Amino acid sequence: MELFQILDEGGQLVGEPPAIDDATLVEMLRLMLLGRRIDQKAISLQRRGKLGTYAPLSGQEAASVGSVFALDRESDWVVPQYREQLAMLHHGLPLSTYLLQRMGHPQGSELPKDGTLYPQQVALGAHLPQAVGLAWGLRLQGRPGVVLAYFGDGASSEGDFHEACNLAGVRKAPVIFCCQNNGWAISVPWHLQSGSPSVAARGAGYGMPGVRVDGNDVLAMYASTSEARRRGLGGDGPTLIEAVTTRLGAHTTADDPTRYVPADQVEQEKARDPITRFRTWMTATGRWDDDAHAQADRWCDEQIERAVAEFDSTPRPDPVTLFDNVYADEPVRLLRQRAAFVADRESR
Amino acid sequence: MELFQILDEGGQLVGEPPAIDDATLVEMLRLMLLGRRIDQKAISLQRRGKLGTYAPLSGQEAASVGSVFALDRESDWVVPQYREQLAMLHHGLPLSTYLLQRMGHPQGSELPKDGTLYPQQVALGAHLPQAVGLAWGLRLQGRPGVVLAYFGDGASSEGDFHEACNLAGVRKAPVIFCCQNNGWAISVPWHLQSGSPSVAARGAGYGMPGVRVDGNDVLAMYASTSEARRRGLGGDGPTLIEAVTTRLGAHTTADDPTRYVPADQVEQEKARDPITRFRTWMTATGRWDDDAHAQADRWCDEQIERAVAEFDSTPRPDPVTLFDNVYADEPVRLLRQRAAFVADRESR
Amino acid sequence: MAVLSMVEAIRSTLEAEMARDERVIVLGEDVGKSGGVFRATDKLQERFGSERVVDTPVSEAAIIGASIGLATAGLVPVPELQFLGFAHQAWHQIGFQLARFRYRTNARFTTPVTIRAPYGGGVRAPELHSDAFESMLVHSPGLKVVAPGSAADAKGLLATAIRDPDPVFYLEPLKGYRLVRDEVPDGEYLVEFGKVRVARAGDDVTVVAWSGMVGIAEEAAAAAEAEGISVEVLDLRTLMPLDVDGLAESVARTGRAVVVQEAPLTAGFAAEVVATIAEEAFVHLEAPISRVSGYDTPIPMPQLEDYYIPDAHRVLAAIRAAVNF
Amino acid sequence: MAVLSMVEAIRSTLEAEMARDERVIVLGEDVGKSGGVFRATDKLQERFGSERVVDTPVSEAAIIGASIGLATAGLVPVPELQFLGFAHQAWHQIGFQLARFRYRTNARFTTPVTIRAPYGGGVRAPELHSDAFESMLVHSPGLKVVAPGSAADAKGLLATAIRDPDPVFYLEPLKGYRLVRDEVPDGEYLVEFGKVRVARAGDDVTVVAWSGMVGIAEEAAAAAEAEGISVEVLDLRTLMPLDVDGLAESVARTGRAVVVQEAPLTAGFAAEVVATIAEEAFVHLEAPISRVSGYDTPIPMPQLEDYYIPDAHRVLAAIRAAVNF
Ligand SMILES: Cc1ncc(C[n+]2csc(CCOP(=O)(O)OP(=O)(O)O)c2C)c(N)n1
Ligand SMILES: Cc1ncc(C[n+]2csc(CCOP(=O)(O)OP(=O)(O)O)c2C)c(N)n1
Ligand SMILES: [Mg+2]
Ligand SMILES: [Mg+2]
Repeated sequence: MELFQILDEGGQLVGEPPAIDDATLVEMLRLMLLGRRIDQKAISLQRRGKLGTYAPLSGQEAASVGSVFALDRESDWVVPQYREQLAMLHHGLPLSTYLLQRMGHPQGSELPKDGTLYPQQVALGAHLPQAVGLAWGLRLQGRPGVVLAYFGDGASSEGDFHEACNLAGVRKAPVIFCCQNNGWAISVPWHLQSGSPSVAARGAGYGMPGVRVDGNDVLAMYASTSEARRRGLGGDGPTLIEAVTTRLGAHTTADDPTRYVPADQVEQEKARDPITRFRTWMTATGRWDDDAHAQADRWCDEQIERAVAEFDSTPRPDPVTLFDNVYADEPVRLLRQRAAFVADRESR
Repeated sequence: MELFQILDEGGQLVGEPPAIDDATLVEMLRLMLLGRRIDQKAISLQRRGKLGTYAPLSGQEAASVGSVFALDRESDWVVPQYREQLAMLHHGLPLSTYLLQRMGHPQGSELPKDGTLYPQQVALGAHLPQAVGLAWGLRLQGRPGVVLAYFGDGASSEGDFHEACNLAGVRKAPVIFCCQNNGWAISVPWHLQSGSPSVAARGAGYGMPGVRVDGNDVLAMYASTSEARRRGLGGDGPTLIEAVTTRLGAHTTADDPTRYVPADQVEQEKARDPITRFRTWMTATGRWDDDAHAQADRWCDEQIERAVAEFDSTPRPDPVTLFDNVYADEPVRLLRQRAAFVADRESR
Repeated sequence: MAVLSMVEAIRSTLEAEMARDERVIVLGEDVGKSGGVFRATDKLQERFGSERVVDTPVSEAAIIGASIGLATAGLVPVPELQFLGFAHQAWHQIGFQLARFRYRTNARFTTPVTIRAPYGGGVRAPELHSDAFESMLVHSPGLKVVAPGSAADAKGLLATAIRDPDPVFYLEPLKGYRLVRDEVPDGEYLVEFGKVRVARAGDDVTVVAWSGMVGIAEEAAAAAEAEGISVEVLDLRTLMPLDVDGLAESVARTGRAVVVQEAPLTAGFAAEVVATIAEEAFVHLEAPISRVSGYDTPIPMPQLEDYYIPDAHRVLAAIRAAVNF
Repeated sequence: MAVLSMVEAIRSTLEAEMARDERVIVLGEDVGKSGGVFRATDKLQERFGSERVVDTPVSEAAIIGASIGLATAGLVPVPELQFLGFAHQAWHQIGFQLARFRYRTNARFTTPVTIRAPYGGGVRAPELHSDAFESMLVHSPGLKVVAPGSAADAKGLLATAIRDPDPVFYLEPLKGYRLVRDEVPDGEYLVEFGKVRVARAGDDVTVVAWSGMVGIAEEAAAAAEAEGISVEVLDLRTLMPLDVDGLAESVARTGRAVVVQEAPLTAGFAAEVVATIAEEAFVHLEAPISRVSGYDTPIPMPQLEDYYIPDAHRVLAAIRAAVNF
């Protein structure tokens, strides 16, 4: 399948850029830069024992930012897997909450109240049928909005992926399946995950368009997501977008990619850096310069400092809260367990 | 997708017939006729309370017979769902065993010893990953053989279908996925099962050929299965065959299709009768005549009479056998349960 | 009051709940046009249309997963699984997704989904159609598990389930669909979760049962009565929440308990009932608590299933053993 | 004898079994090139090649389903599920397919598949990586369930599992992978299924544990000793087959029992252990059998997991309560 590109590796236009105003383009680049910075910070926090396992996003900034910016945050929903820091932030999640989540603090599970954001999903692909139900439910109620569901190439081998795509197709649910194909399921390269060269090729089997997009081209991601959104809103149902992207770092901080990633591939992928490409074009078209970059750097500093400060000052959770939120209407036995728990803690 | 046909509805050749010797062609038509007769007999046994729920095969004779005849019974395997009476018989299952299965007799679970036949599968699609493992295992051991796995359009919506196809594609397992698309999952028509017009369209997403075949054309089924088999044996991996066929009767004897099948559809489907079509061609080409037909009728009578006699004379199962075959190496607790069971029965 | 079969009580309750609350939608395999393979959703699509009574593809995981999504969109889904045996295909969506959605989101989302599924043997169904297993459902924090043993409870518990903010797994005894018939209150009728029903009062021994086993327990109790043994039959009604106090109170009085389940013995829900009684009523126990249960095998082929499913004879033997201990 | 960690005992046993029997193959997510996320399959692909140590797509149902097929083709598959929490995705293939293949085919096929999966908390892993649940595995007729608590047993039970004709679910305590270290016999070493290990002998109370909880039980027992209470710690080793006699014999002697599990309380496997003891040793019981368990919630976020998982303090309290009853 053809790869849809607007900006090529060198930052040259090879297609029609989508209509995005300059301020928004700047915001997009800033968010991409923030992503890279969050990775650095989180990895260093993890090394100092302040965060649990962290999944870096570096290399996938364009795929996330280009797609999520095509949404209307009021009415469109984001249903992430676990590497969608940027889409989640853009959709209202405070960075400090994200960090708390990664440190294993229950407060990290907070979601924006009345927001249009789903929780992180650990089980690969399990959120996809949920995204379909959500989109279908919006449609049933005549509410506007589409659902943008992210998942990886790895998740595309799960049965849930198939059942979700198929149900979406038959119910014409306004959902956008955005597969972040970074070529790896932890240590397993795509060619050991599937006999198909492309995830997008699966669209046809569900009666939906499947498009293969350069995921490191933020403009192509924006354009194809916008198009998918139009289809969804117009009642034409789901779209499958395969964002062909790169995982520049490890799978997570618990992973050692030198065990399995060929050294030359690392070099090749660096050349596809989505930030460099976008910045080159932004600079060449007069939308960005060293000043803007310095300003963006300061903005990133602020975001991160503020988030880390909040994170640092969040008290450890009260142990008894482990009983919270399991049921809306708590069974007697659980209430008693809670009481016994309190008594046990006090007995120490 | 195009529909592959060799014999059209009127029994006229529209493609190159596969090389099958005359005796075999006669055998194929006889088996198809037997299928129709088995349905009649089984439905009448069911009505008289002698069988449990029965799933008639009428309308799908060509899809089963055409495909299974393309196999080598010594080395190739059949992995059925639950409507593959004919493929199972051809692959060595005695008809009486089949009937015992349908009456709920444990002896109905016997399979030909050292045969190449899998058990019936009740859970839709659950056998497909198993078929892949089997095919992959043959290949790993350098054993010849392909695996022909049958399933319905309904089963094609299960996650197992997807995981199986994908794994087969990547491991290049010599498996033939034969989807009997009769257009119904019980009462749910294909257009409510999927947004895709075709199951075969899914092949591409797994890196395997997907072919849409007229499932009521026994020659087309034979030819496409043979081709898939050649690919499998040649190391080229799996093939997805969609046999577009018809369910002429009810889903099972527990079902009332008049609640949901449009009356005109019943008429249309009768016109696609796979037996009529094949017989017309066989007669026109001098391979069949009234004599042959009468002979075949007698052969069917014999088969059915013998099977029903064996079935009738099979004693009811010994209750204690319910403990058999669960473990090769039976846990103590189960042995004690068996003893308690015997004591309980004796106490009555 | 009208005498209804269980399946009719379920059907009419679904209809009433859909009429009451337009957010309620029904989805599943064959629930629409054909009205369900047991007619539990008969005529609902005619009345409420094919957008509220939806025939789905054969995709159990997607049926439950989509129900979660529908719930977060503000609807109240009542998915049907055609048989409990096919809940396994959706198990990840049930045990770790639906049950935990509220927990995972710090209560940003609740998912008021009621999954309905028939289960249990006795109707000569093919393999995987008759298996009884409840313990894995109960062992899923966040989920409630309901298993009515009478038509009246089928109504009252289903209405409560649909209105409950938490996800509920609602088990229907396949054999009881038409066989169990009793007086069902007219109009609005809700049965509170977590309270046993005393199906029969008695003093000598407590027999605990639920769903399809309640009738068997009652039959055994009647036979015991004839031998001068007074049996209390408790219908658990809801397995989660479990009426710990109701169990303890009865056994404290009788001093003896027999727990009946259709599932295989080992690690079945009866083990939990025994463990709970053993913890809560230890000082009152005058005999070992015993289990009458399916065996540690799959439910066998139809011709043998009557030998597998606990019957009154086995329950009576356990009652006698408890009393004569 | 060498002192090995549990994960090294597992790794070296896999290697030895693969060397012994060329039908043995390993498959799963990341088991090959990277050697498994916990290195339990480290260097196996280097030694045995990528056809016998296979990196699969992320498809748990297909991993187990294909293992059934591979077994029927004559191989001896040892699939790995990366975490037990993802066994749910394969549950239909485990509980109703693998476990029942022999039964379904009247023993035409046996499926000697050993599924390995790490489980349990204590390592600050993300959601769904730490859940402990055993009861649904045990409640699957046809399956055996093994849960070693020591490195020596990890070896002996894994070798037995791989050679067992029946399918086995082999549970590995995530926290114990590196923490549990003990003397492991060299060379061929098999541990019979269905026999408890007396991890510590004692007279006053029996504490029953398995997998990651054995160490906790031993810790509590040592503390109890200091208070003059003599505790017997039984390591169940295999949950199915369950050593009914081993349990009964110990409790008949001590008269008291505490069962420790990491899983949520209700309908966990501890309930089965309690029910079994209550049935088999009733006349010997001098105190209620108690359970020390996780709570009826999911295992919480990492920062709270230490409060959830039973610790020696809670087990000791239960021991005291049993003795002082
Ligand atoms: C159902 C399930 N199976 C296995 C895992 C373990 N696991 C975590 S990440 C991962 C690989 C995911 O790859 P991909 O979907 O491509 O996402 P990426 O990490 O590349 O973003 C695996 C196998 C899981 N989280 N969920
Ligand atoms: C996993 C699973 N879900 C549901 C069922 C119940 N069921 C039995 S047959 C059937 C429809 C099957 O349709 P299809 O696969 O097209 O096969 P056909 O009956 O048309 O031959 C359903 C839903 C089942 N047997 N297995
Ligand atoms: Mg990936
Ligand atoms: Mg069909």
